[in-house]
Amino acid sequence: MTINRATITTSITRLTEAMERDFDMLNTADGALGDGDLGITMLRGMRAINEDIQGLPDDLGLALFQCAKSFTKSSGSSYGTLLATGLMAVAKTLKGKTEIEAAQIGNLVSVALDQMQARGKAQLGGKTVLDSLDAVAKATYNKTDAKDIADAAATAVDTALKEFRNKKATIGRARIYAEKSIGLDDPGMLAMNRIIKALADRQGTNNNNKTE
Amino acid sequence: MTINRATITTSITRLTEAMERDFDMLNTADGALGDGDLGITMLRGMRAINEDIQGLPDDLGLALFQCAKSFTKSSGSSYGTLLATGLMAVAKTLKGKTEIEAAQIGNLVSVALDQMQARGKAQLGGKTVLDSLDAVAKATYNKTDAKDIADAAATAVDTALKEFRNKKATIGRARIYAEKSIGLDDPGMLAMNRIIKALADRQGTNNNNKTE
Amino acid sequence: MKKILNKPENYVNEMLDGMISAHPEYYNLFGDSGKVVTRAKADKNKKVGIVSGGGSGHLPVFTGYVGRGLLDACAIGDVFASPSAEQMADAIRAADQGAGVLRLYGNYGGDVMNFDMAGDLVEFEDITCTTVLLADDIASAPIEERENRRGVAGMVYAFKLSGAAAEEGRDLDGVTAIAQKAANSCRSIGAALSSCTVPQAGKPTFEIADDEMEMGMGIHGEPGVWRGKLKTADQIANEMLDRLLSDMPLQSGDRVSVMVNSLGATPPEELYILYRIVKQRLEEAGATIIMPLVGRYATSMEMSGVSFTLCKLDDELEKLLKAPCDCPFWKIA
Amino acid sequence: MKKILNKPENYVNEMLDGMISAHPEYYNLFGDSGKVVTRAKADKNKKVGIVSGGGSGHLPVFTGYVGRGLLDACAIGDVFASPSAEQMADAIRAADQGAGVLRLYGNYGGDVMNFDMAGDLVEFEDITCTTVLLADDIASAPIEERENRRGVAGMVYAFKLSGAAAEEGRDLDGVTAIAQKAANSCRSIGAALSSCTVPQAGKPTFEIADDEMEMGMGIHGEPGVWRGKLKTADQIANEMLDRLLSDMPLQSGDRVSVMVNSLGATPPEELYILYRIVKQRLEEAGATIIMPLVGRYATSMEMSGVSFTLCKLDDELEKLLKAPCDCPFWKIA
Ligand SMILES: Nc1ncnc2c1ncn2[C@@H]1O[C@H](COP(=O)(O)OP(=O)(O)O)[C@@H](O)[C@H]1O
Ligand SMILES: Nc1ncnc2c1ncn2[C@@H]1O[C@H](COP(=O)(O)OP(=O)(O)O)[C@@H](O)[C@H]1O
Ligand SMILES: [Mg+2]
Ligand SMILES: [Mg+2]
Ligand SMILES: [Mg+2]
Ligand SMILES: [Mg+2]
Repeated sequence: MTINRATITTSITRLTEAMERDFDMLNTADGALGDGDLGITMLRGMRAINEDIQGLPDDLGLALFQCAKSFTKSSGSSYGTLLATGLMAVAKTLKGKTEIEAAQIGNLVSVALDQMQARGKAQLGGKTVLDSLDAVAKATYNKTDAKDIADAAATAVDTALKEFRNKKATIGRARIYAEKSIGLDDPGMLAMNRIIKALADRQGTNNNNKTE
Repeated sequence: MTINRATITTSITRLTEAMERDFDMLNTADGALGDGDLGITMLRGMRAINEDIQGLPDDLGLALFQCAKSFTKSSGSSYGTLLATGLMAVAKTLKGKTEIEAAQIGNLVSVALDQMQARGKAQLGGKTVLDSLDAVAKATYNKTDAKDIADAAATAVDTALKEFRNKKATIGRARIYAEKSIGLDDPGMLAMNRIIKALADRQGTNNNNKTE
Repeated sequence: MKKILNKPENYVNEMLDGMISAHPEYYNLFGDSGKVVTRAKADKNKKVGIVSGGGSGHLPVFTGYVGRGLLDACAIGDVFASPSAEQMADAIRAADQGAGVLRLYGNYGGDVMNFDMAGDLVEFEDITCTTVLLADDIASAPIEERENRRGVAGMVYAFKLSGAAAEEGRDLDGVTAIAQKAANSCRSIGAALSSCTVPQAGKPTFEIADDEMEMGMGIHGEPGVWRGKLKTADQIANEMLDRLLSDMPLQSGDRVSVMVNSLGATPPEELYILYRIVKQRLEEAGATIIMPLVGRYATSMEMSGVSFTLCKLDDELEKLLKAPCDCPFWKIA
Repeated sequence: MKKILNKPENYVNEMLDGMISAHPEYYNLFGDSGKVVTRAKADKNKKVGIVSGGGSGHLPVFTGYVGRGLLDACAIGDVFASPSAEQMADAIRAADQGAGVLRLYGNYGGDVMNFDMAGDLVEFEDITCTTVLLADDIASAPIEERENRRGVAGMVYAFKLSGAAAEEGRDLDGVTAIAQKAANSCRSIGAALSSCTVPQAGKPTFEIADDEMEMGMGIHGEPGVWRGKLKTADQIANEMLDRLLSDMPLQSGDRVSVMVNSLGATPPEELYILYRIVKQRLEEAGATIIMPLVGRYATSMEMSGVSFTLCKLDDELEKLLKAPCDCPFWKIA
């Protein structure tokens, strides 16, 4: 399977639907460990991307750059800026290409992760969105089949959530909750769980902190 | 009976004792219709007068002027300033005299009252200290015997209190309590009741707003 | 509302002590009451002196406004209590440079009696005094009884305008006339959202529910014209302007300065939200706004709420308003 | 704590609207976000630009300090939320006069990411940027992890000192070096008595009992070092100074400026009561106090509490601190 402009527009639609659906859940999760705006950030960002979807270029690099810009304009929330950073990093790699192989996905996730890590100055293992992406990168590394990749990514974000749930938050606003964060999902990891599930077109559960 | 320096020092002592005794009662009465400092004002004023009692001149005018000054220094409360005003007015009349007849008292009260009225720009009948003094002035007018004067003055301040109790306050801080002031004694009238009783050496009751 | 303090009875003296040691280039104590503030550098140039005074708890009013182009001296009492006549007499003595002294202060019974008495005291010392009372709070009495109104934030305009006139070298009558013109040109109204606590009382001056406000309340918690549910910023601003403009109608071409003043706790963010409507309404009335003042100019410690003051200007007042002044709370270069 | 507002989502835009229309001679909006403020009269004289930014709700921080001898432009977000990278990029564009732009702001994760991202965005436009982060809140991390500390009121000194350096015509490296020296020289600590309410949250950020205070609390309600019974003014001042002086010891002969800052509701009366002890302690340490700042310089809307900031000065910084500046909230002639 190859990825082109059409793949991206379909993904945008699925992501927007997922965020409309998970809006409250993400705000609530962020409210418990932060300022409660993560649903707002994601929904505003996806809506902004959607507004420009007609004019999305065929050049995958330019297309993703446009998506990143929508996030940097729509809010100053950490998560939006981190996503924009990742998207821009991928966009740079893809500039000039109108289609790529699914097999490249693992590598692109790593590219995004590196830049996001540089931007946020956070370590892996800190219970953030970075840990979700790291799990995805590792699970999809060397995989070539689109379906295998989708399955592996969807499983990876679930496993990461479960694995980090009982750790202490160390980054961002959640850090100040320290002990209280144990047993609660990091909102950014939860959001990435829903993003990956939507991209992979695998069902995301609606229950925060329940067995999955 | 004549009034001289000794009469004044005895009066000061009696007045100070009365104010030590009525301190709380006057604060409470002023607290209900004002800022609750009338006991403080009177006690501070009397203590300040007492401090200088040794150096009190024989000249009655100068003596009362010194008492007035103690009040103007010790606080800026309306009552202290009004009393000082009254004292200064009397002091001016008595300047150069070392003794006077009791028969002059009614007249001196009127002199004080006039100046206090000018200072406070209030009408008679407004439920203030002026009404107590007005009652005293009227009751002592033309009386010559010291005992008669003391009896008349002591009765007059009681009658005035009773007569005005159920009227509305119209002057000073109490004015803003309007309806609430009905049934409550004006703190300044209450204080003048105690002052006159102490000067007349007639027992003052300790009960605010009770039958007397 | 909680307060940072030591012994309540030392509140005023400690406050003045801190204020003077933070701004020694501006303020000085005078006399032995410990509560009379003068300019640090009184240029003894025979200018008319201007004194004010009243209870503490209203910074920058009163003492804060001692400075060039403003006041010469101030006497303050305990929180919300008049200073004594002797303190006021000291303030007058400090302000006198031989050209007479204007007593300029708010219309409160105790302050009036004491400033009058202070005048009697200094008369013996051959100091000529005049008096102008601020009575700008339209909520405190109807227009027919203007002279009974309380003085609130309009005072600040009167300080500024007469202060500039005195600095210009006008004589006592001239400075007094400007102060009186300023007093006549000002109208104020306040709205309170929460009380403040007088240190020596130890508890809030009044109670008010969490969803309530009081329109027209005085700066010491004197009752206003209504108490009810908290309204929106735009509703509050519109009602306050309705009341001000019906008390002092403006005509097309009028020039007016306006003060949007916090009573203490209300932050500048909220003042600016209110200012939008103030500007709109005054411009709708055809008036030109001159030098709007948005900030904390006359407060009641940590009371939450606002007041609006309109000050109608003519050529003379506009010039005086824009003249330089210099104190830690207000600088015009 | 009650607030005067309209729709919470319009709070920031209405506030800016009012602020700019009250002070059109100082402020202007730039770009189409509606939340980037620039100087009204940007003298395009090739001076280094200085931008700051962060969440709203801290007036005069950030936008209030746009003015001569201070900032050139500011991007603000919703209350206590970072502006977007695009807004910050706009602020940088507005501030650029061809000599480069210093990004000078508080060390908060979201702000750092966005200002970095903004730098990436303007890099394409050939604007050179440098960064200095304020991390002056000693309660937010131990001295060994200084770089993790939050930025609070010390920011105001950094604005002033680097602003004066830019106005003097220093180049980007020179201005950046001054800002970094200022940041290194500042130590702050706060103590909160009551919360504030973020308009869109609609309820106080935290609960605190009527007889409690929290030492070391951050300006958004970040937890401090202890919560307990409200102490006296002198105790509070002494503890805050103990902490500051053990983080940055002073020696005899040192020069230091000190800010005694209200977090919003706390009135100047209380600041002056605290200042007595501040002065006494600094002088006991042998230090000379230069231009103490007592007032509301960096706030959290109607939060009640105070912060102290020490800023150690050398000849160069002292000269820059005393240099002229001009904005509606701070004027030095
Ligand atoms: N410095 C960082 N590095 C990596 N991830 C971060 C960082 N800061 C925040 N995050 C992620 O972002 C999530 C919070 O996003 P968001 O709600 O947008 O933050 P805020 O509202 O504080 O700006 C966190 O749960 C975490 O996963
Ligand atoms: N203008 C006035 N004229 C006459 N009496 C007055 C006047 N104002 C106050 N009083 C009297 O003074 C009393 C209050 O005195 P005080 O407690 O000293 O006032 P405050 O504390 O408000 O200065 C009142 O009860 C009233 O009798
Ligand atoms: Mg958030
Ligand atoms: Mg946020
Ligand atoms: Mg009283
Ligand atoms: Mg009193």
